[in-house]
Amino acid sequence: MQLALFIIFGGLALAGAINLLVQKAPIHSALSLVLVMGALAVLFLLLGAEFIAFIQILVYAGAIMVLFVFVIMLLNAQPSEPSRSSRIARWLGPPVAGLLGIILAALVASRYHRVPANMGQPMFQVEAIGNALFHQYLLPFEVTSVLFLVGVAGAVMLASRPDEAAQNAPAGHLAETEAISRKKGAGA
Amino acid sequence: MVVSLADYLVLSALLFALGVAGFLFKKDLITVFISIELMLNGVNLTFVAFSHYLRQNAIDGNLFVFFVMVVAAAEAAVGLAIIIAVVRNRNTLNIDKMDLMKN
Amino acid sequence: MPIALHLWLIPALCFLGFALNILFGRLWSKAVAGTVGILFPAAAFLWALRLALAWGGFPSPYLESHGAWILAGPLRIPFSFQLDPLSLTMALIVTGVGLLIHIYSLGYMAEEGGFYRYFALLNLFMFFMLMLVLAANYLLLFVGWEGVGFASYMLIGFFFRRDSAAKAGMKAFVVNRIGDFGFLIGLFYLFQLFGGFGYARIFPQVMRMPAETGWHGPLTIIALLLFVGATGKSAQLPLYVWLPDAMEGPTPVSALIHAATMVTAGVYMVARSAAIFDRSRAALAVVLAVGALTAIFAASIGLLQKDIKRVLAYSTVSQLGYMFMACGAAVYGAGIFHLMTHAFFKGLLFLGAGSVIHAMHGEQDMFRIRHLATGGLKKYAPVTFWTFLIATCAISGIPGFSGYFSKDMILENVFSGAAGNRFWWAVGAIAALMTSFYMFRAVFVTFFPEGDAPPPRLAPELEGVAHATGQEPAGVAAHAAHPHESPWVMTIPLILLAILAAIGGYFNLDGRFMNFLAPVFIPAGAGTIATAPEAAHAGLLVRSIPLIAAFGGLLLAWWMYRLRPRLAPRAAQALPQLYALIFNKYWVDELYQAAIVGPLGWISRRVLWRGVDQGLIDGGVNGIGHLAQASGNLVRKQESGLIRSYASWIGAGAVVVLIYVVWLGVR
Amino acid sequence: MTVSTFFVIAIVKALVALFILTTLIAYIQLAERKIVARMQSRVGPTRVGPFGLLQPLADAVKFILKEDIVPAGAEKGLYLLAPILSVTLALLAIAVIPVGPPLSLHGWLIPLQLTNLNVGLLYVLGVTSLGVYGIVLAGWSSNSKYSLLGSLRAGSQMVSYELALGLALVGPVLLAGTLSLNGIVHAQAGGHWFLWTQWVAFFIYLTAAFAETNRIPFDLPEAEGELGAGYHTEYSAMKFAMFFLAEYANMITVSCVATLVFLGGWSGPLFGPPALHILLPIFWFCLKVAAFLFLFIWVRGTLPRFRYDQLMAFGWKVLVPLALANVMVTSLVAAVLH
Repeated sequence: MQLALFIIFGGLALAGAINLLVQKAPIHSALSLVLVMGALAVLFLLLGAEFIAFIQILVYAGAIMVLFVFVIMLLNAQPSEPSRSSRIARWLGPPVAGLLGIILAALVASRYHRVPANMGQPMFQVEAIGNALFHQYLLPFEVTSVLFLVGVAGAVMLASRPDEAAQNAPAGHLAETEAISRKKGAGA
Repeated sequence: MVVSLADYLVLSALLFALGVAGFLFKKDLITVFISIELMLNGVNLTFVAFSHYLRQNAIDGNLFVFFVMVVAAAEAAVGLAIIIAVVRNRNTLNIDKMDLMKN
Repeated sequence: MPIALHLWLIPALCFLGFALNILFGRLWSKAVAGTVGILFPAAAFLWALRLALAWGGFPSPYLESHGAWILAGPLRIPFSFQLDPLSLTMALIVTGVGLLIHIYSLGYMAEEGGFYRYFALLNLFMFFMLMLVLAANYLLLFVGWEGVGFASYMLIGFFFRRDSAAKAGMKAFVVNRIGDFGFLIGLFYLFQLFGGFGYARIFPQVMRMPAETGWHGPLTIIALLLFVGATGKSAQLPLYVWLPDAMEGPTPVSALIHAATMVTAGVYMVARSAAIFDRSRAALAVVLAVGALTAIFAASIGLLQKDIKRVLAYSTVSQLGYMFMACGAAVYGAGIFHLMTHAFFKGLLFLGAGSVIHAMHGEQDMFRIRHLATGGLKKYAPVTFWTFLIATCAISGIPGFSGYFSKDMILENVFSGAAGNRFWWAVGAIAALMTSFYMFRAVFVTFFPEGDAPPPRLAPELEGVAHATGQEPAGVAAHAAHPHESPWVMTIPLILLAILAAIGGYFNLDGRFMNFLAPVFIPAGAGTIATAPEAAHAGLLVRSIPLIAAFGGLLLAWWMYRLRPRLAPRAAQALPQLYALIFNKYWVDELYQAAIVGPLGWISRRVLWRGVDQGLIDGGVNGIGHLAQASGNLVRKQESGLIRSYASWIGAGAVVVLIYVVWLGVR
Repeated sequence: MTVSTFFVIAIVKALVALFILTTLIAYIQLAERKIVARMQSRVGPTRVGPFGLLQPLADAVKFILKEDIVPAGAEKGLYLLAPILSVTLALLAIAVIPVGPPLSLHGWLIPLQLTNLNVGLLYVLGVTSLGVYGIVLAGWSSNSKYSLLGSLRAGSQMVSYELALGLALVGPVLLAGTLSLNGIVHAQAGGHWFLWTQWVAFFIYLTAAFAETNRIPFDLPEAEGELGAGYHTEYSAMKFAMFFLAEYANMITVSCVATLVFLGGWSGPLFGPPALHILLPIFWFCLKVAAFLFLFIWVRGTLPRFRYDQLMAFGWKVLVPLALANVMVTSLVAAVLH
């Protein structure tokens, strides 16, 4: 049963990842990644990490990737046009990616294939995670929250136009007009 | 038949490698960014797997995933804002055309 | 549980005044800034007074320490303060005289800009000086020591727009650094010997050491190094040159530097280190000789100065020489006593001079003052005149005034004390005669009517000599013809100081002051060189010599500048070389310039700047830059500007690292 | 329990739930039409069947038989995917909702929910948060301005209010000490509904829930006056019906969650014979959910629509800070009480 689920969802994750690579349009890549994340969430469940599994859905798939999709929509990102490309990436890329995958996989497979399966019942985690977060990992937690705050402020600063503050228009309006103008541009 | 730790690790290694490949081959700024997220996801899987198999359900690995997610969220916010700014200024998403520092 | 005296309050209050004024003074009116500037030193003075009144109610020396200032391994230096008769005396002098000078400044600086800055710096000056005298270890003392150097630099250069003032400030700082260098090495040596800086740690160890006779003993070396510092700070030969130039600061600052703070630091430090000096006959001999030589040397320069403040400056140098003579004769108490009386009368003299300058709208040349103030300045400024006269009497050693008692005691001890020396006694006596002469000369020239004296300019052939020194009167107002008495904020401190200068000597009635100070010095010198102060038994002749010197100088001055006014220029004409030599202060400044500053400048310019800096260092740095540029040009091709290329390189690097890890064999 | 029986029971339960749910949705829709009609002094549908009770059936037939239009220039795959995604996710969320205490039948303990999850509440939040994909993709793939704008609005609205929604639930979770929906209901046993202590959170939750389901007064994404039908302007026939289904399924989900978290779930007075003891909790639960659903309809019949910037400002400047304050106060009180 476990193996079957692992094969199904592991395969799904891999397929999603490959699809991500193959697809031309960014929106398809993004949706492929959502698929990967969903599959990974199931794998997390298999590994007894309920909390992380649903946080994965909630935060990763439900928030971060929504943001990606949103930006893709906003910028009306089309498959990128052919351009002067990197020769180095063309020659160096395949061996690098391939070797990285092969070596890493071989490495972990050879080192960890003897680790016994964990038969312990997964314990109820939310409380344990909360305890660890606010005791053992309090400092990292606070630091990441500061990082997050800075990130949000930075994002607002970067994304807002210089003249936007002067106009003091609701942000949504501009986003809409922008999206419309891009659609027009794409159509023309 | 049970699933062993090595299976999960191989899977995550492959996901990571695919992320690297996406990073190297995709010309689209957003897709490159998506590839980074894929790499992070691959790593997250190793965290959870290690935590499950090696530490007998310890939650430390899960916490690392939690932190990775926070960082990823912040990174996505800033990164996407940068992408928007870039597109406004240069009107392209093609990563190969972002070479203003050259020449 | 010993009662808490809160010694830290005294410097802290002054610092608070400084901080408030420097932070907010810009926003305040002069009245507020001045009030704040006076309030805090006044509070410090009251606290010191309270401690003095409570004397006997606590153990002496009283020690308190606050926290750890420096913590490094086993070394632990706290903010420790000490109260004993010596530091109490000093604290009272510093706060008391300092306070009067503060009040005086209210009137004197009323029309100057940077009012709040002035008071802030004045408070800072007091703060550092109080740190210096109240410190219970050498390192904290050194903080105050450097601090007064800094504060004096800022104050001397107070009129920083005037080039000469800025230069004088720098000169004071630099000359002080030379002395500080010796002092610092002495401190290192102390630390090496005794493993700490605290008085309570050093002195008991010193007292167990035998007295040294030669030149090589560690205590001798330490004492001499400390004395180098003292010569810098207290303007002794050969480092006295900064003090006369320090006149560039506002006159009350000069008063503060000369009377209460700064220059007395050296004397205080030598007295504080009495235990060390007492065990080195050689060091004491050096101190005595330097003191005596400085006394006569500066006094002789003072004979011919025309600027009233310069006269006073050289007299300070000379009087400091006396104090060191006392220390050199191992009667530190007498030195401190003279320090105290000197604080009174020298503070008074400077404030009086300031009052004169104020009255004459900035004129400092005594002869021109006499010329401008027709009918004699004493008519216009009676209070200034009388207080100035009292101070002159005190400094000259006229019996009954404070200076007489202290100077007399010093000379007596130099003559007959165990560490005394008759030759230096004679030198000191001659210096006393000179002191009396030039001080009364100053009084007669400044305050009395011109009479049939020649016009202010000296004989024409000496004109050039006078100019060579660059001695230009500072900012003479053309309308200086209306001399006037100073406002009451200036005269009241004068009167108070005059009272102190007159009766200050009676503090030591029946040796009371000496006995008060004795606990500091007697144990330090027990069984060594020092003798009790009253051990000096001199003959009648010896005792009368200072008297004769004082009155002799008075009469001589009267004769030369009142009775026979044409005598002085004629004497100058008779011995032009000698006159020029003395008038130009023995060309010491020029000597230093030629012997030290010039070559140093040449070496700095030619060797260090052009050679080492431009050639070696710049060449090296630029060479590295060119190298980097050249190599950058080589690898520039690799920087394609394509993000994916960079990413590929990073990935390739990761693969290489991974292969290396596998090759190592991960365990 | 063997694997095969497990599967059988799971599939049976899922099918039952699906059937009940779709029927329920159809009749909620009818109820809405009736109630709104009454509010507007009309009678509503009456022709099909007695009192128009068969109207939903007729509607379903109509939807199935209508022509299925795919606009030119649409992204076909995504255009198809969007409604399926919407309705699937909306129905998925029901999986962890318990409608009553576990039922004992022939010695087997059958929980009245598809699966009991330790982090049930998190599951509901996670799945509903994915619902935004359906809307966004629909708007994007239709290749129409109205759709795009509608989906942009819907997307930002849902992302914004999801935050307030989640934060509002933190208070009750803090008090209950568990994320399991059963556990939360148990924590409210004896009439200690979290509504009494967490009324601020309740208000926030309710408001955010209206926004999450895109119901009036937050139905900006489909504001007919300016955007046509919003993100599903270009959809017709069965695809349109799926969006419809999804919206009402979401309404039911949020009503169920509100009932479970704030109104004590299935708790209520028990009386009568043992059979009634089994049925009464389910009845109470359905009653409370129905009350919420009525509230949704009632509000639709009464309140006007917000303006877009008002909506965003209200979410970010009122609800989120309020929810944060509520979390802080609750945790403080909880810490003091412990």
